[in-house]
Amino acid sequence: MPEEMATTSHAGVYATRVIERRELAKDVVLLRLDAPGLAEATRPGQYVMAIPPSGEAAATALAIYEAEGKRISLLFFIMGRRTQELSALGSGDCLSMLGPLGNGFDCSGDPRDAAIVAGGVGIASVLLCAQALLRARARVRLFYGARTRELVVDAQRFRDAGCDVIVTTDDGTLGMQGMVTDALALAPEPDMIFACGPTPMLRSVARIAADRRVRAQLALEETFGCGVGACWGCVVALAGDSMQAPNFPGAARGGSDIAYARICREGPVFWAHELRW
Amino acid sequence: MPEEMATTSHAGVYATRVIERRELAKDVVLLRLDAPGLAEATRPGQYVMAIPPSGEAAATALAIYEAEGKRISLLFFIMGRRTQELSALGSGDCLSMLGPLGNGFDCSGDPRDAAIVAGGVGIASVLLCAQALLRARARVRLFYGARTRELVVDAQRFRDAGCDVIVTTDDGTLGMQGMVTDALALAPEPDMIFACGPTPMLRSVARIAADRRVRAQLALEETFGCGVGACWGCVVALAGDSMQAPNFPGAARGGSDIAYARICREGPVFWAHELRW
Amino acid sequence: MVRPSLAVRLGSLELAYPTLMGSGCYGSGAEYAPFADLSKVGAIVLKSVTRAPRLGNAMPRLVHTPAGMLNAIGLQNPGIDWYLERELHKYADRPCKIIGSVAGFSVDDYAFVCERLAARDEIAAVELNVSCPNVDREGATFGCDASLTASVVRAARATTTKPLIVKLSPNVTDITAVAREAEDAGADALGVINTVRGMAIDVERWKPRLANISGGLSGPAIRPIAVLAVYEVAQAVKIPIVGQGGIETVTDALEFFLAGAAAVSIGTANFTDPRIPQRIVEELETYLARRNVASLSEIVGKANVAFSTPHQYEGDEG
Amino acid sequence: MVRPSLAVRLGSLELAYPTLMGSGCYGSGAEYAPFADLSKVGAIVLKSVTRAPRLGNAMPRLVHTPAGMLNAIGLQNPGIDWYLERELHKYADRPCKIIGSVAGFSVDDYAFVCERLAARDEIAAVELNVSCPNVDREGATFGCDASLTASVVRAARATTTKPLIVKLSPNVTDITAVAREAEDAGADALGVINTVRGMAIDVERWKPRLANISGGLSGPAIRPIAVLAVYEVAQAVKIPIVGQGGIETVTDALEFFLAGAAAVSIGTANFTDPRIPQRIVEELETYLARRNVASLSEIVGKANVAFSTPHQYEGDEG
Ligand SMILES: Cc1cc2nc3c(=O)[nH]c(=O)nc-3n(C[C@H](O)[C@H](O)[C@H](O)COP(=O)(O)OP(=O)(O)OC[C@H]3O[C@@H](n4cnc5c(N)ncnc54)[C@H](O)[C@@H]3O)c2cc1C
Ligand SMILES: Cc1cc2nc3c(=O)[nH]c(=O)nc-3n(C[C@H](O)[C@H](O)[C@H](O)COP(=O)(O)OP(=O)(O)OC[C@H]3O[C@@H](n4cnc5c(N)ncnc54)[C@H](O)[C@@H]3O)c2cc1C
Ligand SMILES: Cc1cc2nc3c(=O)[nH]c(=O)nc-3n(C[C@H](O)[C@H](O)[C@H](O)COP(=O)(O)O)c2cc1C
Ligand SMILES: Cc1cc2nc3c(=O)[nH]c(=O)nc-3n(C[C@H](O)[C@H](O)[C@H](O)COP(=O)(O)O)c2cc1C
Ligand code: FES
Ligand code: FES
Repeated sequence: MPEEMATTSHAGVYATRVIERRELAKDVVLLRLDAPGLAEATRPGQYVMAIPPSGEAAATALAIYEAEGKRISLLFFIMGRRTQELSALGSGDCLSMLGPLGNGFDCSGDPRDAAIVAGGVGIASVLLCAQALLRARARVRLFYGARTRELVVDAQRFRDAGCDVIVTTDDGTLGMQGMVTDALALAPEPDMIFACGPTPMLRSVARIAADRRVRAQLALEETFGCGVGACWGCVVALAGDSMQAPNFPGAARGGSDIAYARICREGPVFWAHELRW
Repeated sequence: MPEEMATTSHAGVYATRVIERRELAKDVVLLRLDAPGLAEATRPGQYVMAIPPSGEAAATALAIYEAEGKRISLLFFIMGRRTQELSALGSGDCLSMLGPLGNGFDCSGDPRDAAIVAGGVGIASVLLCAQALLRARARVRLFYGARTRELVVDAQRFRDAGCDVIVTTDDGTLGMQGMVTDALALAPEPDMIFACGPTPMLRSVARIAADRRVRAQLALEETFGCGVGACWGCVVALAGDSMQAPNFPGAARGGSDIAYARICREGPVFWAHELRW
Repeated sequence: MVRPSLAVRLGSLELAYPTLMGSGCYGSGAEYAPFADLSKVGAIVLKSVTRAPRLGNAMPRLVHTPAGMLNAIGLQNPGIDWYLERELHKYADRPCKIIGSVAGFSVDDYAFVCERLAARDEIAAVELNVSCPNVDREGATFGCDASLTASVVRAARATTTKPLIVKLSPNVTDITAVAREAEDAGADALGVINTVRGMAIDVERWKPRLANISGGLSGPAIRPIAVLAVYEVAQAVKIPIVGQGGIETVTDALEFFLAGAAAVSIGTANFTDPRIPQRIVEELETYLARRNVASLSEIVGKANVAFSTPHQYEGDEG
Repeated sequence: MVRPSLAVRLGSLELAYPTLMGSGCYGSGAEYAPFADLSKVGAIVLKSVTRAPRLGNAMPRLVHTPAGMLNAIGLQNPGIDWYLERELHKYADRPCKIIGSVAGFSVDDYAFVCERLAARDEIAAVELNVSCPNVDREGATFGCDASLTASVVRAARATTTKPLIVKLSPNVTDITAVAREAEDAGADALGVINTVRGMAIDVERWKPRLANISGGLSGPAIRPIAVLAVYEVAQAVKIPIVGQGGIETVTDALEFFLAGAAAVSIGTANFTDPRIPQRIVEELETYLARRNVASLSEIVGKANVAFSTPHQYEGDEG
């Protein structure tokens, strides 16, 4: 990613307040929060580290789903203890968080025909990106893959915003049956790809992008520890020619033919060609 | 305690439902629960082991505060993780529990002038006892001690029921300043004492009872593990002549001049003279 | 497909379910009978018994800690004589197997108690709790020394042909060394792990929170420690392993089976909810059926395959 | 009363606050600067550095577990040369002390890195991370062997007069034996404890959840283990102890001080909330003021008094 994107100068600890909690589906929660300061500073593809109100577990990495005025929203799936705890929050409750974090998507460069690929919880990372592209008058196709029908959440939100939405499910209960990358491979070529989802999905996206010589930005999701670059728990291997690039200051540290960059600090968004698959 | 009291034949796992949650004071919560089966079987001085809804910690020992019709209530102070979690329950939520457990107070024998002594959270164990005594037309004086004014909760409930309520606080912010046992020692002699509170308080009650030759029943509170007699984590030393008593079947096991009984199984209520202080 | 089989064998001990109720956590079973279906349990391991009666430690004996608890009961028990005369016959009609647990403070103690206990029909197998101090050697814990452990196992082995389960202490530099010695000395199975030593302090009273100062840590907090111990011991020995330490759900139990345990033991989780053991066997059946596995034994140790990724690097922890 | 003093000394190292930010958990401090006031921190312990650059382990490197986490970073670092040339000067203007951490795979490695690191003014003290495998002895972990630990300490001691903190591994039968040897070999202070070995398994994919298979367990789950280690080590040595393992609140920190730690280290809790270190020092002041204690040093080790109750019995755990 361009270096200027890597600075998160507004990053800080913000005390936010829940103004609405909605269950979009079983075990899928949308929290709308009053977050002055944080909301205004947010760029597409950035995330927060949500501090557990009980103080009893590590903070949780969550994409900033929406950011408008002084408000943001978080969209998350209940996966374990920490998302369980966050799901218990209700209107009026406080939630502190570190943010906005990460470099975010580069929505400049005027893509005319953008493809956004989202798998599972990856959907939470791409709404702001879609909105920015639409504002820049790009055509935006959303390829949205999920395991099953119930896990396709808030697709309408993207349609209302002006995206063409192509849904795939592993079990065929909604949209095309198969993997979201199958749908991408079959579709007419975009001039830029933005993707967020599990690593195997991103690997496919990278392959498709390379085959078609389309530039692709990938938002990676791995288990985070600190979320701020301090623990080196969240690395990704760089392609040989990215290793010494100035935007990966820590990356060359391995001293071998592989170099790792921190997903939380140098990412979470990388150009597909920057990574070694 | 008489042996017949030691059987808890209705004990089982009950799925209850919260019908009301009230905060009686900061960090003091009253949960009213629909608990058919459990409510009807409850005797004064019994408790439940409340299963944490998250399944992530040991069950919590809580006295059955009220039992009427098919409903019970629990009154608890937020002390740590587990009571914190229980305090997050709201109307409609499910709460499973083991109960009713323990032998309970013996309210038979027609005491005419009963003194109930409650310290801190001990208050939750004595309302049903007070009600039973009042129904049997005894005079009931409640000696209620707390650290400070805010921690004197629901005293009015006892007054409304017909008790004389004597309050003490450590800091003198409400009622008499001093320990609740000081108030007991100064008051006219009752013909039976019922007490629940921290062990040092119960030790004083036992001494006062012995001095005045008044019989006293003490409900003990120590950290429980299993709450059902399986782990031997909650013992109390028996007086020499109680060691071989048939109502303490497990107690003689130590094989020394001290014998331990399980508070959860052989208690939580003991006659003061049964214990070695 | 047919219902998956959950039956397991530990030496000659056959269990319908792969779930033992941990020693010291389940009484004799009677205490939990109102709350749990004992016929859905593999076996109950009784509280450890010693040669002489033991009063146990002073109170407090328990402290709740993050995702776990510390206990220092101090092996309170009436001694083997009282136990055999007045207790054991009551356990004969349990709808599941009963395993005796023996603790001692000398090699001779173990042999003495083991012989008497094993002579009884109520007892299907004997577990050796070697997490006790050895009075003959300045209190060194038996289970913290491979050769001491071996002596205990050999002495016990000589007294009985009943299956012997040796329950290993995790408080050692290398648990596999102790495991191998226990196997060589004649153990039929290994319990992995007993509690981890720990302590908590009351910061208002400036005193340890347990009367015994230190205690044994159990519950989910120690699960990662226990899973690794099972994984490593499974590669060091051929005899079956009873995995334990913080099992609360079927997922937790599966971690142990995949690490190499033939059976699991459930202790502290009973204090959370006595329905947990039954829930685990039910969900284990569902899990195996979903994955088309006919028998639990097929998945034992299946995570013992080196992980490999494109950029695997032989590093270490830290 | 006057404001209680929180200043502590570890050998010749003087700290305004008794809180170290644990190695590998706080980067170089810059990463946390937007979220925490570094001037309210005693010292930052840098990520361990080795002689040669290390790529570290493959992903995944982290797993969240009950009340804790497992990590297997694999000591990723650019090696001491790059570190000294291109990194260290950036840390010179931190508003708190900086402690270097050294890891190695031979005694010589430690001496080599220690000498170079200690030559730099940015470094106020050196911590030795001995939880590494020794390549010369079939991978035995230095910190799991008292005499190996002593060799490392002696070699490091010979290279520098800067304060040396030796960070002990809990994965041993007797941590006090290692502690004593480290003291005799010239350590100025002891870090107690590093992470506990553990493992987690992915029950859907039948694979370890860490690429490295095993990892180090940290967080509140290990606190009782750490408190006991500090309590026991404090009675075995005279040099100050830096207590660590699962500290999240002032109460947790107080457990360590009362057990015998002169200072504490905060690692994983920063991942929960970076405001925790500052909150702890503030609440520590309040606590001491409330109890009329003029200086933190007065309460160090104050729980090292045998508990006594009317019916105390010298039993054991279990
Ligand atoms: C930059 C970034 C942004 C993110 N944004 C979002 C977002 O917007 N929305 C969202 O929902 N998520 C998002 N995530 C993912 C989210 O952070 C994780 O899902 C979260 O950490 C879950 O925490 P938890 O404690 O609830 O679950 P955990 O307990 O951490 O569990 C996580 C997963 O591990 C599995 N697991 C646990 N134990 C085992 C076991 N023994 N065997 C096998 N599997 C096991 C669980 O089933 C679950 O799938 C994001 C992640 C990153 C890195
Ligand atoms: C038979 C019986 C009946 C009971 N009935 C009631 C009732 O009706 N209502 C009620 O409110 N309670 C009752 N109790 C007490 C209740 O069970 C306990 O308060 C409960 O276990 C608290 O659980 P917790 O997890 O919330 O707190 P825990 O985490 O278990 O903490 C309990 C106490 O330990 C303290 N503590 C924790 N760590 C430390 C430390 N490091 N240093 C010093 N102190 C520390 C906490 O501050 C707190 O005071 C009863 C107990 C028994 C045995
Ligand atoms: C209160 C308590 C008492 C215990 N008593 C014994 C005992 O007498 N003998 C023994 O071998 N293990 C004893 N244990 C250890 C358990 O059997 C089990 O091995 C350990 O707690 C780890 O498993 P868990 O986390 O499932 O409890 C005891 C554990 C607890 C919590
Ligand atoms: C992600 C991570 C990385 C760590 N890296 C190191 C390290 O490089 N060197 C070291 O001595 N300790 C390392 N540690 C151990 C911590 O410094 C600390 O001693 C341990 O985690 C226990 O404290 P805590 O529970 O407060 O985290 C690491 C811990 C974590 C969680
Ligand atoms: S999560 Fe700690 S460096 Fe990325
Ligand atoms: S709490 Fe287990 S025996 Fe009483």
